[in-house]
Amino acid sequence: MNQWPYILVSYALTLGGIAVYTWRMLRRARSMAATVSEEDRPWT
Amino acid sequence: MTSPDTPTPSAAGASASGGAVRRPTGTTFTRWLGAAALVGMAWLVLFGLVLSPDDALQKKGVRILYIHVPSAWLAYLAFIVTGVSSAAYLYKRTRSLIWDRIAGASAEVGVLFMGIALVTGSLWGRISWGTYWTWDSRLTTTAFLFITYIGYLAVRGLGGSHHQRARRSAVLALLAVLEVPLVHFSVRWWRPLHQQESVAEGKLDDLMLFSLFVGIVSFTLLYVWLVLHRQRVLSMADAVDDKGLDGALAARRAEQEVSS
Amino acid sequence: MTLVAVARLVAAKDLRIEWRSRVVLNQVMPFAALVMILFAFALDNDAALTRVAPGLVWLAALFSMLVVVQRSFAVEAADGALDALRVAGVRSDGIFLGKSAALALQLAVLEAVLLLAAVVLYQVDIGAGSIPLLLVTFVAATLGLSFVGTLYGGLASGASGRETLLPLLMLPVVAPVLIGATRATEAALGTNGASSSEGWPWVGLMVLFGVLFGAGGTLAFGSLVDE
Amino acid sequence: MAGSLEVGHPAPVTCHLTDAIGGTTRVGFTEAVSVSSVSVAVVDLRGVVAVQGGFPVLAGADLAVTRGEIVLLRGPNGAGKTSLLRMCAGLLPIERGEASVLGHDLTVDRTAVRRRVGLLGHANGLYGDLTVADNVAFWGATVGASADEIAASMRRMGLADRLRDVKVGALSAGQRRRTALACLVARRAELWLLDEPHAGLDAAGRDDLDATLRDAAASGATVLVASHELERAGALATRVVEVVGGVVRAPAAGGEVG
Repeated sequence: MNQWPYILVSYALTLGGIAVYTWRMLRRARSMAATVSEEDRPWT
Repeated sequence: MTSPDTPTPSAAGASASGGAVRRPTGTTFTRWLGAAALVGMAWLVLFGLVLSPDDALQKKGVRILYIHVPSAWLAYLAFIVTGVSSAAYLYKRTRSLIWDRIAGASAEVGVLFMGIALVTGSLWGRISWGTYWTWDSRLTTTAFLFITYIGYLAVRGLGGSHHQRARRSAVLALLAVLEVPLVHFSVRWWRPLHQQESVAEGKLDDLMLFSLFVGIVSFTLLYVWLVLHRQRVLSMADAVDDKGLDGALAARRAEQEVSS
Repeated sequence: MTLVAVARLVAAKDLRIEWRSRVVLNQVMPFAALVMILFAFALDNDAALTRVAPGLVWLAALFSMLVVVQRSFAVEAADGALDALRVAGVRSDGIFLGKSAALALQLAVLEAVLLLAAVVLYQVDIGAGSIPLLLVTFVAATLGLSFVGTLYGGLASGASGRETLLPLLMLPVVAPVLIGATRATEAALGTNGASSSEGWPWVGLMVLFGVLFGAGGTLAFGSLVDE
Repeated sequence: MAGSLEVGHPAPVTCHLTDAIGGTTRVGFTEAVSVSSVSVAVVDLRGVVAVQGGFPVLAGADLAVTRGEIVLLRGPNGAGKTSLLRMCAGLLPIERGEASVLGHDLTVDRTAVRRRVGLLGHANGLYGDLTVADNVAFWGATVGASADEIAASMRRMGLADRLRDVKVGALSAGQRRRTALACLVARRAELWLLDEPHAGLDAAGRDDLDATLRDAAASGATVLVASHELERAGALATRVVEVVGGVVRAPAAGGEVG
């Protein structure tokens, strides 16, 4: 059995899943930060 | 997720005029954290896909373990964090919405990593055992945990005031803590003879163990990075709700001018 | 009012509703029997049916319970009775225990019918020796199921119109009961050569489950519903 | 009038209402409810904001009601009358402002006040599969009402004979309303919150209702009524306020009734 496809799919799904989640979160962060005032972002 | 009501321009504050905010949820700390996580992940991918030698027992399957083990570990860590911060919210002295947001952020990240762990785990199983799934107690518990926290996230989205949401989901998270050991032990009794898929079983050399260690560390850093950002996004979403309330209140009070 | 008095009042009310409407009797019970018949179509093998009968009984019990739980909270939601209960200051732990008790009774009747259906349809033999374990198993499992059903049924109905959440929230939690009850029933009936001594640890697990969720539900129900 | 007073409010009810506001132990309850001052308003709202589904149903409501008043809330649809009543019953979480009802601070605990108020909302809170008698008995029992009191409440709303064993689901809207009112009477509340109580009732039912409310107020209860039946409810009320845009205000000139 050629094992490489399984391995590549594993890595693709892992990295892809994390990337998609992160990207969507940062996009929401950006759009939301534009509507929220400075004092509602105490970490800045 | 539906987008919240568009807040009034007055609520938007100073940053709105400049358009996009350069670092919406980032700080210097998270920047370093993210960089460290990225370096670790890069090493992990490089080692896992290219450098790693095949394992004597698991052959190439060991390559999946470099990402499977850290994600599974992370998912469990995330749910522990959810449970602890839920308890912290319910405990009167430490009651704060920040615990609720951390619990929510952590559960969301946990579901992501648990999904990854399940998929990579079954792919690994296909290589090593020749089957995608076995009714092993660890696997089964993980699957139940996955579904339970999907339900938890659904309940978080039910609406209500911030504190209503927080209390409801915190109680639910604690009930999940009650559920997990029961599911685990019942499955274990049910199928006592299962294959131990322990990492220690294979003969990993030092570099392989080191890489696994790097994986766990960098995934943990990534987790902290994700939860910090997610929690800040949730905090902004709550703030938008509150600010939206100011605008809505003004509009609501204006109704009387129209009617009289 | 004391906790027990409230629980008794609520349980009596729920049972009276069933007595007057006969919904569980006339609708859920035929449904449960139908599920047992459909299992036979799906498996299409007499020997296999006898072998998996305990599991099918409990699976059918779970499905029927979903319907009963939904009904149990639909009567509260239909005309704002849940709000009225809140305004009446009826303590939520009492509501939880009362509704659980009423649910347990209805469930017990349902399960008895399902077991009877297994005897008739699946050629299951119940010897006299198997009755003690069988009885204890059914009591323990029914209590656990009722607590969990009431707890999550309340959560799902408290959030208006999200009844669809109930199976997603409830079924993963009751998995230990499904496993335990099935194994214990197999042990009691001697299915696949199981001996009845194998059943008692499972009963212990279910009792533990019932105690934990009974206590947890009593504490948590108010937070999940009362908002 | 006098006759119906005796029927609808047997002696224990009157005495319990008086006692509760006075700050002594409530009849029929184990715990003592203490009210700090006799002169304390039954309802005292200051700038109350309440949100439902993201919408501010109450946008800074102020209202002070003293014991024995019958206050009519009027105003257009969606003005916040229903929300105001539900808030007073401890059903709506309070986002901002201060709210004290029967001496309970609702911003701290919304549950303690509940057993002392009676709410008749848009929904009747009845079990359609139970008979009229079952329903009144159940809701009476939740506050520990005796069989006599329960029977009296049913007589009061004209449900004692023909309808008592009919399932609520088979009743007309008006009859259901009567049943809900009977349950409310059996609840022996200190603060009555009624949302469109006249809706669906026939003339006799309205008269029964009005008499019941007057008796309740006379025996020390406080009544808040939201209604569009301005003439009837206005004649009943000792005061009229207007709810508009989620706030409460004195009625516009010429709007004074009664």
